[in-house]
Amino acid sequence: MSEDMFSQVKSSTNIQINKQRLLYVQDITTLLFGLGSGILQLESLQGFAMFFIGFCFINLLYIGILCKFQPVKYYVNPLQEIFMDNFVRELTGYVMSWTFSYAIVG
Amino acid sequence: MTKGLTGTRERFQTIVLTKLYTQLEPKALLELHDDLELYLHTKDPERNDGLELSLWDMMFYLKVYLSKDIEATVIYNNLRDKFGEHSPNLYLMKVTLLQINKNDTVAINFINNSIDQVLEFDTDPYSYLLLSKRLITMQNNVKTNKPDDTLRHIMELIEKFPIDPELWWYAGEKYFELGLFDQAIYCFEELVVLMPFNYVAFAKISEILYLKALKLDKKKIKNNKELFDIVLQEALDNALRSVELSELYLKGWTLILLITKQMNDKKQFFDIARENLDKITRVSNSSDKITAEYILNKVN
Amino acid sequence: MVMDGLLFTVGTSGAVAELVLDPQLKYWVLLPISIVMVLVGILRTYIMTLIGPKVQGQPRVKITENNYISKAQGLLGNGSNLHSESFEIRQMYLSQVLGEGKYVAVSNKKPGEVANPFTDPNASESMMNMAKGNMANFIPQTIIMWWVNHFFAGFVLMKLPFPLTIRFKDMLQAGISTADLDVRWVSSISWYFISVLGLNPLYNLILGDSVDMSSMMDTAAQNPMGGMMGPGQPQPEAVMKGLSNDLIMTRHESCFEHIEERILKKYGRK
Amino acid sequence: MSILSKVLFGVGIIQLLHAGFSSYEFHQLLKSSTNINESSNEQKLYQLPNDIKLEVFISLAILTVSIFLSFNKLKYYPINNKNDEIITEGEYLSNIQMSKASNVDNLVGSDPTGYITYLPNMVDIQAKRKEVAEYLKTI
Repeated sequence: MSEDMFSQVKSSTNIQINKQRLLYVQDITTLLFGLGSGILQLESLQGFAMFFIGFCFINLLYIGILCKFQPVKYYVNPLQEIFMDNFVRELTGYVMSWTFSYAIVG
Repeated sequence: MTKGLTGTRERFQTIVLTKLYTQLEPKALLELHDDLELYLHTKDPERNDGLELSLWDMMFYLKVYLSKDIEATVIYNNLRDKFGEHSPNLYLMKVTLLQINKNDTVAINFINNSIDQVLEFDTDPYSYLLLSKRLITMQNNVKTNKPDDTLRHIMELIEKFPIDPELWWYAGEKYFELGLFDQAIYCFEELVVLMPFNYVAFAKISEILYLKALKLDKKKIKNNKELFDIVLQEALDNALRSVELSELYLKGWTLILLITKQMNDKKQFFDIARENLDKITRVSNSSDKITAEYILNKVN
Repeated sequence: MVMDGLLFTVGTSGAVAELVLDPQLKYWVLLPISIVMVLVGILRTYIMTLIGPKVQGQPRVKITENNYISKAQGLLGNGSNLHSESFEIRQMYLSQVLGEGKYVAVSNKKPGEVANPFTDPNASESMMNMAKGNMANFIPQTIIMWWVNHFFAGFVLMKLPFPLTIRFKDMLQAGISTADLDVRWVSSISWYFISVLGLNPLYNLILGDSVDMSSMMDTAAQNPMGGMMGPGQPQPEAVMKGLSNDLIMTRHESCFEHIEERILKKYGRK
Repeated sequence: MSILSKVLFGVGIIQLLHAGFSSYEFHQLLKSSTNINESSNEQKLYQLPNDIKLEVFISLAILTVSIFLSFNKLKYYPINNKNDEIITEGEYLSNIQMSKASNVDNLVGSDPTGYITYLPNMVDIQAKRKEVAEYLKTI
């Protein structure tokens, strides 16, 4: 058993709570950005560009405001958990709301 | 300082989760009872069902403590009509009502019958345990009961339910009362194996080891010196582990302060402990602040 | 649904053929499908709680047996919180007790009731729960799919904002047998597929817990047997014997070994 | 704080819907005005007007602000005496280090393992009632 296994003890309940709050922020912003891009009638590349820019912008905002630029205090490995873990899930959510608003407005 | 609804709800939630109400002295009990009465009758949208039920459970026992028997029976009847009789908490409430309306012997017979007939063969994980615990406490104040009778009862129950933390803690306290420090330490160590991050248990083990060391010191027998150092070192280890798990834990830092005072080569830890106690006086809640200040003055 | 959309393809080379579709089509197809899927998702979570595993009453000796097994596992896992002598005392006692099988649940039945291992309630209970769990995940999907195919088939619903490869054509344009219609014009089943993949964020916002519909479909497909529990379960005695051997062989490592350095590093001079 | 975030959220949603509606109207107009035989690059001339685009981006900005405003600093409520003031460490999220995470209970002054250390199931009901009865007599 490595040394920091004893000293770096993590509280699993707090890890779960932080994940849930991050997921809430990412979900709601991605859906809204999808609606926006549908209203703007963005085509394929522009649409995905808007998703990517919006997703990264929200994550950076999240790290800045809610994690006070110290995501290490709240996430085991921040880069992975904030940017990559929910990426596919948010992408499919974005595609859904994008297609929806594109069809309704179009 | 208006804390509003969330403040009161959070406070009640902590009290009911940690069962603090069983430890309050009468004045605080009365105050808690009135506040809870008020809170339960106000509509709080964020109060979920789980919390609501446990608050009613707490209210039942508050009414029992304050000898408001009729109101307690009303609460029991509401819960029983809603959920039926067969749940651990309702069994316990029924036994409590038997205790207050009739007397302990009737309650003891009720528990014995229900265990022998039903619960031995078909029980959910909690009913058997809770009823047996209540049985032990009732048998405590039966006249013919001697201290080691209680211990024997506890050990029997522990043999049936080896991983119940409360039983081990109760056994540890009883051994400590009888002065058998080693057995008490064995029981509290069980706590630490069951709940690895339980810094309160680590502090408790450290406390008893420290008292054991003091007792050895008084005896002044020749080979006590090494034993004294070993026990003190073990006490320090446990206290350090409890503080490693919880930064602002008052009891942990106080123990380190006292233990390192006895030792001569641990000056660094003495300073760290004093530093953190000082931090507690600045940051923590009022009661911890006062105790921390008192300890710091006493030590310097 | 008669093809009331004006279907007229302009054969311009590069640009996508522009169909003019009746807007009513979208309101009476897109919205119902989405609403139905969200409601079914919510219904499913409540049904899951209803058919969740009930607390199964079992004889006290069985509980004691399980307790001793988890106590041994606890010691194996958290033994590091003890000093070595206290660990060794427990190691000896527990391995001996488990080795003997002292607390194995001898089925002390109620007088007159014979407990037959095959009709043992908890074994069949766990199998039942497994089956119920899978069914609850799988059935709603197939029902909605059939419902969409049956009621909303045979017409072009909308244009996707992003191009797709030809391979998707037969899947997304189910019921529209035109050879050269661009893949971006899709029928309503495509909206079902997109929603299945994309509804998780919406569920999380509405229900507060992320119900993952799409992954459920794969998990159900991956282990159709659902991990057979029941009679095949390892017998308690065997589990106890295994644990007592593990206990004897473990090498104890206490967390107190370098605790002083760790504390100095953590709380020492900053 | 959270009232402001709710109001902003409402404003943002309304603005988004309004932008959506005007974009919808624009595209319906675009469809009906260009007759069939005009080549499609003609359509490219009539771009979505800039004010609608701006409206969409502004509404998204307002919505983002409202979402981030809905998070307020974590507050802890000491339980021992009611008139203790609220303790806050100025954090929006809860620290995952165990040594920091357990501070919540220390600050609030509660023993998290109270359901064990207070031995709640071992309380002697009769003695407790007697003790409280005597106190009640005194007041």
